[in-house]
Amino acid sequence: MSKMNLLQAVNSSLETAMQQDERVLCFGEDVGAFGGVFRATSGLQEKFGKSRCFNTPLTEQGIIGFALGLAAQKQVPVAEIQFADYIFPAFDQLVNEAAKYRYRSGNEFNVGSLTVRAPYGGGINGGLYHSQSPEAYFTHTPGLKVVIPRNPHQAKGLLLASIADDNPVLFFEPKKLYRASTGEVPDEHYLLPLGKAEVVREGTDITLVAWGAQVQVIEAAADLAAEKGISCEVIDLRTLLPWDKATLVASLKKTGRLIINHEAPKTSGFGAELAASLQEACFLHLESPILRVTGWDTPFPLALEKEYFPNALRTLDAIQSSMDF
Amino acid sequence: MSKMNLLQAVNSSLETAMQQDERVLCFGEDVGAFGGVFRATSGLQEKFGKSRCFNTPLTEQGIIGFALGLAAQKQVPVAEIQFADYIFPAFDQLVNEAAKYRYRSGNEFNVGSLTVRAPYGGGINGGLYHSQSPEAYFTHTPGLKVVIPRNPHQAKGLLLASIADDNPVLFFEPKKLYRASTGEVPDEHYLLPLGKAEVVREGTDITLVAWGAQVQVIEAAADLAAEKGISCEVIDLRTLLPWDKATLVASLKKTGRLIINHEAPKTSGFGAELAASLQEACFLHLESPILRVTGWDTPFPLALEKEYFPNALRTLDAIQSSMDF
Amino acid sequence: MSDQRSLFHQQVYQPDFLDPKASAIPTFSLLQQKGELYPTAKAPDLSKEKALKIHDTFLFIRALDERMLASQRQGRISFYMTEIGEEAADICSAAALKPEDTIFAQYREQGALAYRGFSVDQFMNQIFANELDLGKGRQMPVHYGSKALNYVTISSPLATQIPQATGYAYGLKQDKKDQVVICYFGEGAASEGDFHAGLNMAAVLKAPVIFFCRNNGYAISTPAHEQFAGDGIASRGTGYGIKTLRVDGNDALAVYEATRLARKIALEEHQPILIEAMTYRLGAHSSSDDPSGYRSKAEESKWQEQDPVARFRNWLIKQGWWSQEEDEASLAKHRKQVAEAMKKAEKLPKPALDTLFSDVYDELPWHLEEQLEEAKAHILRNPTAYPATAGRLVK
Amino acid sequence: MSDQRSLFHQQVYQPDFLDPKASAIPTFSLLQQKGELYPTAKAPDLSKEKALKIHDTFLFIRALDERMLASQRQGRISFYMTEIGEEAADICSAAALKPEDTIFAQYREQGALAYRGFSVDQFMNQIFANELDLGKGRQMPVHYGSKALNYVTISSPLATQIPQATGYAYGLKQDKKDQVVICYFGEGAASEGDFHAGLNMAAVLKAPVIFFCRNNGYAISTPAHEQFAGDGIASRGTGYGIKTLRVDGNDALAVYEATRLARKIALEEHQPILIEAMTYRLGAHSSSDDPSGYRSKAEESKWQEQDPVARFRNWLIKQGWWSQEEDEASLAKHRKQVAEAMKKAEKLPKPALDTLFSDVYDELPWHLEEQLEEAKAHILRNPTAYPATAGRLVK
Ligand SMILES: Cc1ncc(C[n+]2csc(CCOP(=O)(O)OP(=O)(O)O)c2C)c(N)n1
Ligand SMILES: Cc1ncc(C[n+]2csc(CCOP(=O)(O)OP(=O)(O)O)c2C)c(N)n1
Ligand SMILES: [Mg+2]
Ligand SMILES: [Mg+2]
Repeated sequence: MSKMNLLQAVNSSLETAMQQDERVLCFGEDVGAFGGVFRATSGLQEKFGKSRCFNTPLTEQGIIGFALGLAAQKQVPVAEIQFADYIFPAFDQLVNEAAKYRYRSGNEFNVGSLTVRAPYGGGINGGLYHSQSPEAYFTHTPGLKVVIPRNPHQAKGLLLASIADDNPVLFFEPKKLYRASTGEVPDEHYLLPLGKAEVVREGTDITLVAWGAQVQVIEAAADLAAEKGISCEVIDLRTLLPWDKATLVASLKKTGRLIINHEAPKTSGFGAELAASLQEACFLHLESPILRVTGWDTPFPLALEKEYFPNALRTLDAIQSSMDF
Repeated sequence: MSKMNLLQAVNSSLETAMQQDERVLCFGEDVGAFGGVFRATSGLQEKFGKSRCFNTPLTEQGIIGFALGLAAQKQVPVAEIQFADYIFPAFDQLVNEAAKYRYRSGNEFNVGSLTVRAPYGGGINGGLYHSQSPEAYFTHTPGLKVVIPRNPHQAKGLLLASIADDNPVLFFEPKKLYRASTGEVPDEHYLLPLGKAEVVREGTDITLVAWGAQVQVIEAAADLAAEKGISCEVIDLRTLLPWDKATLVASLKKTGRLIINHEAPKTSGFGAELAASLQEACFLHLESPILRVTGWDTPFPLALEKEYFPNALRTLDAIQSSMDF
Repeated sequence: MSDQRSLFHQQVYQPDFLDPKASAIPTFSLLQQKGELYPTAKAPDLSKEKALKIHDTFLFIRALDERMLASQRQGRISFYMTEIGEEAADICSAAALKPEDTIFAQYREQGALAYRGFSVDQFMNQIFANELDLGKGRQMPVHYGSKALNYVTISSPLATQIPQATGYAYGLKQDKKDQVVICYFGEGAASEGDFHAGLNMAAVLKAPVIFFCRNNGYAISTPAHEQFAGDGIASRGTGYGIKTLRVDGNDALAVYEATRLARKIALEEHQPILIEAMTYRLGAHSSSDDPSGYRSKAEESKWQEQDPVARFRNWLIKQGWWSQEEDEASLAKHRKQVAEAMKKAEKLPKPALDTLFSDVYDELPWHLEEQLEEAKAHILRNPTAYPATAGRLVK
Repeated sequence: MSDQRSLFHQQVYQPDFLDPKASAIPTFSLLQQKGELYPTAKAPDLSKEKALKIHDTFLFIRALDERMLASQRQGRISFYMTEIGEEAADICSAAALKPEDTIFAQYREQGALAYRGFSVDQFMNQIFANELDLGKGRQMPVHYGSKALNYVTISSPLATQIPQATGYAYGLKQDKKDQVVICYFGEGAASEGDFHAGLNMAAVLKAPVIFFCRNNGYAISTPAHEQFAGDGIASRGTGYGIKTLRVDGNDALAVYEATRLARKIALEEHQPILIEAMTYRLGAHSSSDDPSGYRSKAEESKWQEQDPVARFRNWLIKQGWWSQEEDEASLAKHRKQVAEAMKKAEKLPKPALDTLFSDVYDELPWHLEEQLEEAKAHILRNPTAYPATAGRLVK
């Protein structure tokens, strides 16, 4: 066990994976000697050599295409996209290629060993292009998995599980939390399950669900609600595709109320899928409409980031209006 | 008025637009002398010259990037993506650039004159890569509009409206209907409103909503339901972003039941947004859960296309189970 | 790390813009149409056995393409693409490689696959998307693939295979394998961003991959001069720092020799190679296309006279290795085999319902389990609407 | 339409692979560091007035960059990027154009904007994202733009502006305007697929655009030799059929002359031009970066000796147009103006709440109307949580 921040946990996860399996390769823009602009791959080139941890030319479509070739050849690529905002040039390689590789070939070939890491989300004064949360786009793509950790312990365990998983996984790292706080993280290899949500806090009146950095927002909202005597069940989804419906249904059947929180814009965000599925699954148990507290339907702003942000106060508003319904 | 199929209506729309405004330019792969692989731009190069209707090199990211430059310079580009399946290399230019051009510049620059046309959807034995319905991806992108016609009359009126609209519009054409049937289409210029759904058939028991080629599927389902004495209200959404919530809410308040049908995979399809919004807006009016009849969460298949397809029979199943709830 | 650019470049004091029109890249050629070598040309070291195997593949592909195009016209299959006129490019390049080398194809390289040993039945099963198709009936005709033959399954999105080929080759180098990758693509696909990414990354990361461009003059209806303004695709190679050769793509011997050498350099020097094969798509783009809308018969017949198969046959006959009679008999044999295989494949059922859901992931997640059950139940309730799958479902 | 490729290329019978190492593209240079022309070099036709305006812009940018970097260190702004070492590249290329010509920049070309007349207040308003910012406070510092000055607003995603510049230039040609577009980008951005698309399309569609690459040795930490293996970016130009020139990017006169000629050719011959300016990023990539992690001080000082501003000043002084004293006074004046403007801009309030929702579309659709109302109501209920906007909302 060591105290690590989320960034160190990612670094430790990569090091552990590279130690265990010499086919694990880490690459991307500035990932090599420099160790990445956030330093997530710091020290890996030194330890494992330039052929296993290296800079690529500046081309996201190339990075992912290259990674798919490696995966098809049975290496274990862990590609970094410097910011999730820059994953879109690789959208075709991810959505048309990675997601469909196994299916279209009848399993003659697959790229299951692929993992793509990308820092995502706001909170660092990044404006339109260093703040986006693009996870929902990928959840509409059968064949991909989408995983998002909320703290250092999860970051290492879920990243190792993503690398081990035999499907292409997008692993979005909440960059605002990179250095925000530390937690105990095992030094050795361990796995956390993909596709399983975590009930972070049990409650009886209303369920709050989020992922990544927003989990602390709903926890804060739950604290505020507790002051008003409202007992919130707090759930961290952890994997968005495929997501853990059973855990959500169980919670919702208990509480009858649900607030979904995400930072991405509301329209067609992943909250829409959760609400659509759960109103169907829990129709007779719902005491009030499922509400979404999200970023507004605008690009991510700069000066008015605070006004954009789906924070604990706005979540509390939603909790209140759900309870008052 | 002339009898036209959907393809001819698109062609007539482009011709009318180019006639009216010499800044309207049509281009894309094989769009020039050949008139496009579906012949949507047939005759336009002959009529308006090579500088206004032309082939581009084979690069979707280039086509859209180029179109954005034209739009910023105040030409009126109508770019064709040969198949909607091939729009993904242009995803960055659409989602990071087109959608955010006006916002990020404080309206110093905008690309509102852009229209992107792309044939979409299954039903032509196209398999994974000539069948996709990618509209939902774009609905998660503030700044874009998404428009889909269901018949020749709409195709011309909505396409002319998309070209006239001062926002970047993605116009998806249901290619399965290109030559399926004909209808009366005015020869002159006319506009149909963007952002407005159309109530195709009034009913009292349950609302069915779809867009593009799937509207005929829900109409067929409504016919089957009528035989069982169920009265369906049939709505064509026509514009997905921004969508016409008022019309849907009014219908749902009347019927209390809703079936959404789309061809794209279920998870995070646009049906999710509709269901999420409408369960919130109409909570107390709902008699049963909102149901989605959609493509399965798989890539688009070939041999088993029939088994994948969200057809009238499956829609009828959903109607029945909604009525029986 | 750190800057390795020279501070002191060669300097000039006149602003002379490099003029791309100033020079043209020549074409490596060996064989004339009548089957004779060019005066100073030297034939590659090609055994009689290999030469005949190449020619046999030529004839098989002619028989296959001819029959399948006819079947499409008859409505027995929905779609087809021929490679007529370009057989020397893919087949002779594949012949110059080892079977362990991996092939990333675009879609018009069935010849390379046939050379590797894909059986006529395997071709038919894919084309008819039946239950024996290695691809499980999921893709349109001609989207072949075979792990056993190191031929990566084709996907329709153009040029996506180019950076993938680079990654695959890098992986081979990591494994210290004496193997290369060959990556085929058209001059049209070379306009995609993925081309740029794939070639640049291969050069920087020193991946042993042979980029093989079939410059056949057209991308569907778009002629090459509306695709690029430079000297073909070869003129881009040196810009990436990649050794490059332009070759007569209708010249079986030149293509073979060029690829053989490319393989050697790629392996020995750990680097990519670019080959541009100049050829012509004699047929339509696909069965959905009609080239009379964008080119003349006269143009086509000019190229018909450059037929690569005839050229190589002429050489084989001159070598004393082959005769006109053997040629006719062999073609007839292939035609018969194709026809028989087709009849067989046509009768086989489509893949079963569960193949609609399998292989999306390594295992079925809960939501696909649910959807499979829902689909099954629905089909069992409405068996007549789903003739292909209903009969095979157990209640 | 139809095939315009020649059937009978020049043939060779030896498979000689083109070797990219065989030749190197020279660098067009005029001015030596001490301010003297190279022996046979000829000074461009540059008026004293224009020369002094260029130099004034140099000094302004030095003052701006220096102050803003310091402000970032003090925590007064969150982010900044300097262009120290590269001023000659963007400023002298901009000086060679007409004000009506449109500029597509990457992000390290504030000099070109300053030369166009963007005021120090306008710079500050953008950097401080206050309510007077033309961009309405929506983007990070240095993402400038001005319709009035034909400087298209910068966006962070790299290379996206390249095909856009091509389209814009095509539009100018359609309008029969005697105008060109200049498009700046780094040697790193040139690895993106959009670079390939933009240059190829410009060549084929004959768009009057000058592609101006600042090859400054690094893309963040990645040195040029890990970015490409060819002879820089210039070596790609001819592959696209684009006239190309490599120029010493620290040589104000050579950059000016190269761009002036490029503009002329682009307009007269309706075609794109590629210029590669060899230079060096003397500062960090951005205020978030620390170059000591990837390069040596020794390397930096080697390039410091090539300072483009000093070189041009030496020439101006030799011309008798400028003196050391004037230089110091001018720099001091700029420093003062920057400091004053900063103090003003810092005090201005942030943009009002409605700018969060405006300009997503031309008009607010119903859902953004609703969201604006919801945001307003929420802020009015919790004013202390939103100090920037609450006070200005009317209940
Ligand atoms: C990304 C993408 N865009 C468009 C298409 C449609 N398309 C299929 S083949 C083709 C032309 C390809 O031409 P080329 O690369 O020269 O190959 P050839 O057909 O000549 O062998 C086009 C535009 C596609 N398959 N993928
Ligand atoms: C599409 C995209 N990918 C990655 C980044 C992150 N990024 C910002 S600047 C930069 C390096 C650019 O280098 P270069 O083009 O050489 O310009 P320079 O900074 O040297 O002026 C990177 C990787 C980005 N902004 N956009
Ligand atoms: Mg071609
Ligand atoms: Mg650089």
